[in-house]
Amino acid sequence: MIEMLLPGLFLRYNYYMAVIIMLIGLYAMIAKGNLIKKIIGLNIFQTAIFLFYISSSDIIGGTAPILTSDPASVYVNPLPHVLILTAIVVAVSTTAVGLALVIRIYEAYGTIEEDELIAMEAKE
Amino acid sequence: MIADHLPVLVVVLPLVGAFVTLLAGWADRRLCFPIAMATTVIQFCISLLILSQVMQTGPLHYNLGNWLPPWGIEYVIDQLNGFVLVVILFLCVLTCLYSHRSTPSEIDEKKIPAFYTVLLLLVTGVCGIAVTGDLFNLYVFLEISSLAAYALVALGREKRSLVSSFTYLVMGSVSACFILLGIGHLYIVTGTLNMADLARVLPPLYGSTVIQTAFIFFIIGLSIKTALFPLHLWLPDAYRYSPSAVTVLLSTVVSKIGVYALIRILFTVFTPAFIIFEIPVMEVFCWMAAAAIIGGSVLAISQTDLKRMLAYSSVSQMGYILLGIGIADSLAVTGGILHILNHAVMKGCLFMIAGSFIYSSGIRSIEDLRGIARTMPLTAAAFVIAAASMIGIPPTVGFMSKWFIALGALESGQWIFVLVILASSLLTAVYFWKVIEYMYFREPGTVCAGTVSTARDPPAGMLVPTLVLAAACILFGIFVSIPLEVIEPFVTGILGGT
Amino acid sequence: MIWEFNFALFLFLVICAIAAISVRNLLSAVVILGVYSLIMAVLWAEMQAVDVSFTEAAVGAGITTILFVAALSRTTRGSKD
Amino acid sequence: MDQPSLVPVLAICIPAVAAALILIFRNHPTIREGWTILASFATLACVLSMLPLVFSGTEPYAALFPILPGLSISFRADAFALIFALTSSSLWVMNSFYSIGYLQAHHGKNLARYFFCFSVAISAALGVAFSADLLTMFICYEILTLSTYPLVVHSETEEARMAGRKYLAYLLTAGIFFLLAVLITYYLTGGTAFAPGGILTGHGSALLMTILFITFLIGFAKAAWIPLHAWLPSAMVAPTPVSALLHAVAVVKAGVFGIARIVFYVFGIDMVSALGLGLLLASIASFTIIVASMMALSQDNLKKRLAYSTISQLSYILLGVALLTPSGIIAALIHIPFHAFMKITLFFAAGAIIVMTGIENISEMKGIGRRMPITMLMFAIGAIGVCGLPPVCGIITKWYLALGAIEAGQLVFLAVILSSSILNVLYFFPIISTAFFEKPDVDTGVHEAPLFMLIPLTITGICSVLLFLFPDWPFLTLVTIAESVITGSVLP
Amino acid sequence: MKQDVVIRTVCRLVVPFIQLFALYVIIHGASSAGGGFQGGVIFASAFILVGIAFGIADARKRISEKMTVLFSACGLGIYAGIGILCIIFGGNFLGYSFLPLPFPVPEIRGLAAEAVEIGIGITVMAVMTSIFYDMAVDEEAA
Repeated sequence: MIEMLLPGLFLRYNYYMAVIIMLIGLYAMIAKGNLIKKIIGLNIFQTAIFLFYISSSDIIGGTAPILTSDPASVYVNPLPHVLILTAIVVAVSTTAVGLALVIRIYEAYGTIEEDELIAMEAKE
Repeated sequence: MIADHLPVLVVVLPLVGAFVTLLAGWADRRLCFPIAMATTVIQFCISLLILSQVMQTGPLHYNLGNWLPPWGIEYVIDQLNGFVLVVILFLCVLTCLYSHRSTPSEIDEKKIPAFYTVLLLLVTGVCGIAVTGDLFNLYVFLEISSLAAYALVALGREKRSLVSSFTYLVMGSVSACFILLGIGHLYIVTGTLNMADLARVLPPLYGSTVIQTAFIFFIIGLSIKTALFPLHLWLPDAYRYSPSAVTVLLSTVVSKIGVYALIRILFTVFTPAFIIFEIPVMEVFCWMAAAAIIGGSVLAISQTDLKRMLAYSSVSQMGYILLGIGIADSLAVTGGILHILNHAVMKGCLFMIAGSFIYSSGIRSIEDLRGIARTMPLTAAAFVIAAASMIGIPPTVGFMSKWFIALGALESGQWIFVLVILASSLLTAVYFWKVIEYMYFREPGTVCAGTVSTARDPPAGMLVPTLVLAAACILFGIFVSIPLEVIEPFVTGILGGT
Repeated sequence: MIWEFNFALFLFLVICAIAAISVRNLLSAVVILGVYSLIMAVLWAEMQAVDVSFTEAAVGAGITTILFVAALSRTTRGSKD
Repeated sequence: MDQPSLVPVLAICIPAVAAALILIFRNHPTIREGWTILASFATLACVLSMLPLVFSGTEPYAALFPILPGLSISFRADAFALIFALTSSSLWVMNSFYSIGYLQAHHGKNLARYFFCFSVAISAALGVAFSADLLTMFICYEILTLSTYPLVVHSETEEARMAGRKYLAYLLTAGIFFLLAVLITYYLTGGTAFAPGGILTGHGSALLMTILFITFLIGFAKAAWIPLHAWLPSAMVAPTPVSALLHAVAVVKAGVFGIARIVFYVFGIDMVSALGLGLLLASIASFTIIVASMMALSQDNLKKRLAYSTISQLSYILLGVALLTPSGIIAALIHIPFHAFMKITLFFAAGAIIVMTGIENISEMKGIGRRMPITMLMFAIGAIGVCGLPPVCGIITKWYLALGAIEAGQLVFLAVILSSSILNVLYFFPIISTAFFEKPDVDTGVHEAPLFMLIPLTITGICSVLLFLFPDWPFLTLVTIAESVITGSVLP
Repeated sequence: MKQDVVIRTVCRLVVPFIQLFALYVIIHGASSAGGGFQGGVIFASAFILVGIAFGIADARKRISEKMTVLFSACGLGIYAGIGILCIIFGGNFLGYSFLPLPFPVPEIRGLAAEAVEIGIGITVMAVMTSIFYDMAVDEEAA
């Protein structure tokens, strides 16, 4: 049974890894009370999705999709790479906006812990 | 010559406008508003041209960089996005006008250039979502508009706006991640990102679990974006604490574009054949929408803050749109799409009014509005019209979309949703009537008597957009055939004859 | 590619991810996140995605980390969880 | 026979335009009230101008614009509609004068809002009358509800607000049922236009039709049938002209008018009788007649007693409709204007008493007939009419109603009519005897109400008598035409 | 950190090389690994490095906040300008092959793509730097 599953498992294990990391990131976003931790979780979540994409385009034995003189070389699918480049831009922008917000929240409230923020808001 | 390039101009123009605004703000802050205003007005004209072209010649296709699809990015405009584009740009123009007078009291003077820049970036994002025919491009524009929206929410002077913006950011990013995952799944299976291409390639693959997973990811992601009932938690705070003009934008433009994306993905990418017959997701979807309608209304009744009440009412009204889509009957879908226009008009008007109250009197709480109709008669009258429309009293726009959705529900034999729609009209009446009673039939309270008696209708810059929207509430209710002319070809196209 | 090597990288990746979200000192967490990004970049280079890997190294491990550190310098380093 | 004509639309627009003008001149009392008077006369003239056409058998018809296939905003001035429209517009003239007099003495604030809403309400009432399809009727019906709400809470006291909430809660909920019924009708038939003989025949099972009928009945809660009547007595906190509007001119009449429209023009007499729905409606009506009369007996507040009397009288109309016989139909339709004239006289008199003496309770009205002889004389005329005694028009209704009951072979309803007449006498005659024959505690001399109030109430009182003497013009003629149209579709 | 001689010296040495490398990455974006975005980020990291090692004030001397705004607008102008030029010469937006240059079509495509990459690079550099400024500087101090 296990022997039958193994090849498939190894062929696709990077997908499973991506899912595991995604879940770790999602967990941090939901369960962690520290705002910086939430953003770290967001980063992990996003990179895991990128990993997922890159894995999908990976062909065993392919070369990087850079122009070479050899027309016979097998390229890996370059489109996901272009997409991920864009997605990385988006991710870093999100992180930057998030961090800027965290800084201003800290200036306004003096804390970046979610529970303390809720307590302070309830008091007002 | 230019006429062929309108689809791309409508996206590039605000992007250029945003940076011109930024530069102009550097020279003189007063230049920002005219530039932003001019940009949105031109865009609105462009969108009208596009719509008329679409109505005459059928869907427009535009290939960026002359690359043919599916390799290049394609912009496709059919009746649906033509319609949505016109609606959101109409609201953008009015909001921009409104913001000229409303923002200086709510945003630091120094941040005005930033405000208009980000506003135009937001417009870029939503227009991009509206015109693109490429899934990944849709994701990118979705993120551009979301990032702009986070920044706009955070511009509020109250410090709680920061926290609500952060919550919005986290929720929005999670939803974007889900959408990205959904796109990834589709791409892995089909190798294409072009929507029309996907619709062609997908049918044989409908049984595949990967496709179904992708679909679920899309549904979750877009449900968060559109704040479908149990996932709406970010919405009330974001609406409550952002500056008035931003609230108007969020409630009309941003939420509507989310719904548009949902419709596009449900009906163009996955086609009705999948969503109705392959997996029974629409049934679940309808129940969630029904829960949103009732839940949103009940929560709205219990609010004491006007903007927050309107925010919960938005949750409820988005339920209407999604219910119309979820029933997937041609009449109901027509009603749902019509409600995009209607809700944008009504809710835009209401949030502008809420902003006017804050501007003229600083009053946010419903109870403090006692007797304000005497000193702000025009604003209060506009409120009554928009509220009547929300309740669905004819001959306002709100009535027409409810009529269609209910008729669609009847036609597909789902009586229970007819009752939900009608019952929620009553709940809506309860919370709006509370406000109207306070405004018209009570003496000013002791606490706010002074502010109420010195309040005046806001300056023309804020009053005119409000009144235009209030008038639109009635005009579109009477001349409902105008938007229907646009919507019906689309619905017929995707669902067969009406 | 050598799958054992890949697998080891993946394990590292998971460990880094877990560490980044569980360390209480935020500065450490951020640095671990940088390491995580670098490992990710290596993995992608291994998967023939050179340009993405390059970007991740510059952006994920570089700029993002700097932004985090800058943010930390203006807030606080401690975290309750 | 239809004749394209914009006159019905014009009749609806005049009050609406007047409303706008009132709003513009809100700070100039004389001009503002001038518009009201002017508009009321213009509207009356407009409605009257359609009479000759209708007498000759043509029906002015205006289809404004289609919304969807089968759905349009359209108006038709048939004989049936004119009965209601003529009642409303003629009484509006009286009510305008009376309002000016009354509000100068009482509740003298927010007058612009008052006259504005009043005009809108009249416009909506005319809309209900002239509407040629269900959707138009629904729209006007809802506008009527909303525009009368500010009138009910006019005094802005907590009691008034409570009454207003109750008013809205009942009527908006009912409106929802109405909408549901309209939706179902449209869904079943693909259209909503009224047609004599009904449009629903052959479009659904007996059960569905019964449910639909009941939904419509609930939808017309404005008809105030028990148990959906509670809003009416509590709305009595409103100023008296508003009560007159609610009871006589527009609101409750819109309810019964609507039910009559539905029975005759949507379901059709054939279907209603085949399904036994007439019996259902007749039972509800009878129950309401008797119970409301008994409730009226126990009220000491004059306006409340009048309110219960209205509830009872409205069900006369419903009973006439439910009998489904020619005489029953005549009774029902003729009672719409007759009751309006009598009841408005009663309310005007009650209002005059409140303005001049501040007395609202019957037990305090000893000898008031000596102090306000004309007012109380008119009150007596109204009361006699409602009881169904000559020489006031009320007896004509009772006569036809009794005939109708005999035609239908339902003698039990004859008994209901007779016993209700006795109850009417029981609750009205004590008022008259108290007013005229008991000695007042303090005699303060004769103080009639100001002319602005006295003249309208005298006119309506005299009209009530005149309608008995000369019932043919215009109402009985109109009713006969309407009846022949309705029954003509059944018995060609 | 400002007192650390080693860091300051290394920075002074490294910054020109980073910038050169960034330019290389930008220019070679179309035909090899890299591109406007990566290059822009690397270029920005040079300024950020200066900011960290010598203090923000020093970095500001090299590129002020207003300059970042100007640069980002210019970069965008290049991008949008080339796109619109293509429209003017009869192509679609960014349809490079329609540009009337005296070269064969693939070369034109390459050149125009380079220009666009440079535009993107400038914008990214400017935006990244300004984000860093915003985050690392107290508003009161600025």
